[in-house]
Amino acid sequence: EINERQKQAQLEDEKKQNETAQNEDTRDFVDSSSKIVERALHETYDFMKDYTIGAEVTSEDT
Amino acid sequence: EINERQKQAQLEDEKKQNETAQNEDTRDFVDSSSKIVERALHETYDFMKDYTIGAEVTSEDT
Amino acid sequence: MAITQQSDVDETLKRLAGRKGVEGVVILNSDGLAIRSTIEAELTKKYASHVHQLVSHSKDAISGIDSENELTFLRVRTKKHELMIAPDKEYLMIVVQNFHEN
Amino acid sequence: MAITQQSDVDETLKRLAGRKGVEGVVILNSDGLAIRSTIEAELTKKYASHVHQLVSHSKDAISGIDSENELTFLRVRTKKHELMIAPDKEYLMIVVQNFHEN
Repeated sequence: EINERQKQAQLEDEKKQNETAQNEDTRDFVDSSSKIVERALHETYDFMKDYTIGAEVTSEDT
Repeated sequence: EINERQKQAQLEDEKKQNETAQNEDTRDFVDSSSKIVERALHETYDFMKDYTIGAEVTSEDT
Repeated sequence: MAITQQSDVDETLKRLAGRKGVEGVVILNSDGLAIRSTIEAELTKKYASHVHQLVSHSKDAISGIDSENELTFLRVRTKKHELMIAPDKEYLMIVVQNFHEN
Repeated sequence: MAITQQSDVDETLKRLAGRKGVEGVVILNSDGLAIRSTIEAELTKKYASHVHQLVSHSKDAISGIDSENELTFLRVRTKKHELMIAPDKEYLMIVVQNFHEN
């Protein structure tokens, strides 16, 4: 009976460890991908706004 | 015989007109899409360059 | 959309979802299931299934053109908004951007 | 890659292809055939088939999420470069951008 309880406790420990590892993975992913997206959001990205009215684009730049 | 020649000439006229219309379509498309792309090229788009080294992104902007 | 005890993840997502022009953020796992979402359930499901498949097609296209190349980021511009998609082995982030408000 | 008498089209493409960071430009017709290309034939074919299919998948994904929405532009970021894809009913423009040189 005590063995059963120990086994149970061990299983829950492992489950917790797995969850923690998974949570860390999720956090790492969310951290890095949200940074990428934040950068993308910073771009003006309005290049399609008025191309239909024939707005000119300068030819030389970096 | 003359009718045949006329028919032939008419067919070639139509073919030419079709080609011209198609060429105009192509030109219109290339004009507008290249403008969109030029605008896209103007964006910095370097937002993925150093996100791995944890560069900070400011939170407030337009 | 199970919310676990990862308050930092949820805070990051909340902050991102609160940015100007951002309509919503969805995180998918590698099975294409939404494990986080700031948008309503029905629409989340649609994004999940269609974007998961689109990313898989995009990966195939890129490696089909050059087997040594790899997809890193996808921006899908539409009439109504823009989708920014950050894929990874384990997860996938979808950000719906309403550029008209930007 | 048939070159017709449209010198203005070819000039526009040449100018675009000559921009800093641009590796090449390909124009496909609605059948997915390359009608113009500034890159070599074998690679052009690969881009043509894979990008044509990818755009079709993207259109499906967008209308699957919202039947009233429509794809307007696609940016596919990869480890090696970025593809900018401008789709249209009749044609499709692919621009391969080498951002490392930018």
